[in-house]
Amino acid sequence: MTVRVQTQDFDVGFEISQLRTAHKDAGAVVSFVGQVRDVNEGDTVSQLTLEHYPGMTEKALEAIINQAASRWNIFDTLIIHRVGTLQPTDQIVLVAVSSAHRGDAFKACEFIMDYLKTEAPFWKKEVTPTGERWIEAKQTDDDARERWTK
Amino acid sequence: MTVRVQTQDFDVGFEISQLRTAHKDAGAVVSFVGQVRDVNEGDTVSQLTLEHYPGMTEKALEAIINQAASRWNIFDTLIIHRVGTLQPTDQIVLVAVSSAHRGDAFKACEFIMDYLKTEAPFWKKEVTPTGERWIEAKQTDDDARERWTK
Amino acid sequence: MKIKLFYFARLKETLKYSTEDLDVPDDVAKTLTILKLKAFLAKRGDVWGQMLMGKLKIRAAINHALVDDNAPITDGDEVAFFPPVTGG
Amino acid sequence: MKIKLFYFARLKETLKYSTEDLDVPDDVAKTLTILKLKAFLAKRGDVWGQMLMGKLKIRAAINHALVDDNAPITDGDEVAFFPPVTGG
Repeated sequence: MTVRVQTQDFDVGFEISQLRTAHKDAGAVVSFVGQVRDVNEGDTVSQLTLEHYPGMTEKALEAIINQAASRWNIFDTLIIHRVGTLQPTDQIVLVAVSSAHRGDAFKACEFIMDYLKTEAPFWKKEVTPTGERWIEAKQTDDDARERWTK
Repeated sequence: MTVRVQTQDFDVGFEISQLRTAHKDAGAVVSFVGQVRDVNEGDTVSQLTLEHYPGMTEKALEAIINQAASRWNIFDTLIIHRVGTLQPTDQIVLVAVSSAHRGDAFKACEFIMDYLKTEAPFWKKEVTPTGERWIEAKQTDDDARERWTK
Repeated sequence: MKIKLFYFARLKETLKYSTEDLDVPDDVAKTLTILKLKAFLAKRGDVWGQMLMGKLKIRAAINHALVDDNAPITDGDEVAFFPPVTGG
Repeated sequence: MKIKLFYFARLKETLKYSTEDLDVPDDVAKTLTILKLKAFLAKRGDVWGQMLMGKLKIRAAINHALVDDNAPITDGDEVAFFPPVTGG
């Protein structure tokens, strides 16, 4: 398990390759890459700033990975999440999961994203033509997480 | 939509980056990378050969992508599938899907893999210590596809 | 009726054919289906019967589209027989 | 009772505090919970009341773990208040 919270960008190809070849009996790596969208709720976005809670963030992400690992048969998981000021099309987050068979990696990766979105202490503020604004949490993200508790 | 069937390897980082930045309003890219496992059904695997049906393969993959695109709100999809002789930890397949929000990309990517596994004309033959053998289709793959018809 | 046949994977290896052009006799060509074609080819001998009408699960395609046993075959079609697919 | 407080995002901006060391009075410290602490801090004035006891949804963590309003706070705890998270 690897969790990194950092300001610098990351190399998706390198990270997926490392995760993949670390287990020669892994048949599948499923990954999610999030990028800064140039639009949100109909407004042009020119910049995004990510704040987080140092100390808690890593623990929260590790707890989410541990939950996923207890539910599915997965080999390894990587989460990289950026903080600081980003521009549209910048990468925000990478979640990658390796497993013997694809079903486990798909479920674990989506589970981790759904919990990351609702439990990991990150906050986004965006710049639009009318000024800065904090992004509001979405009910659809809570709903996405709740699916896993049924 | 891009479908490539090729003997040569591919650069996952480059491909995901292309797909991601092609849509500045895409928030998510979900991808699947399959690799040659060094073990199958308890036996060591030293080599894997992939045969396919030229002409039909591309059409089958495009039809699968079209089905996914009609069910979910996705921006773009890439499938690269290798054929020929491969070694353990070689990459076999990349499926990557971009979308505005992650749920669509997760579902579309898994749907495409489940259909690729059961409808795209590829066949695997592996070399184990006891000789060559064709890999048998798995009931679990049929079951995985059937989930989407409910 | 002339059709083009393709065989893949285990079928190709066992039948020792990857492709052939087949001139279907008139009595067989009438209302030809995948199942009827398999039965016709199976008459070629042991290994053909075993492969096409035996215990092995066989899938078929007409003009690059997966079809079932009842699918009709018409003149000029490209027909392929192969085991269940195992890519990905 | 001494605790360490952290505020994040909109709360930090509005309250103009990112962290503070708080010496909790004995009468408040007894059976202190997240809700009780919020009510205590809300008494500091308008913006504190609006932020902590108003319409805004506020989440809390004790020692880096998400907790609900009834969670007990003990001496030396690190307590954080913040809006619902929006990462990923």
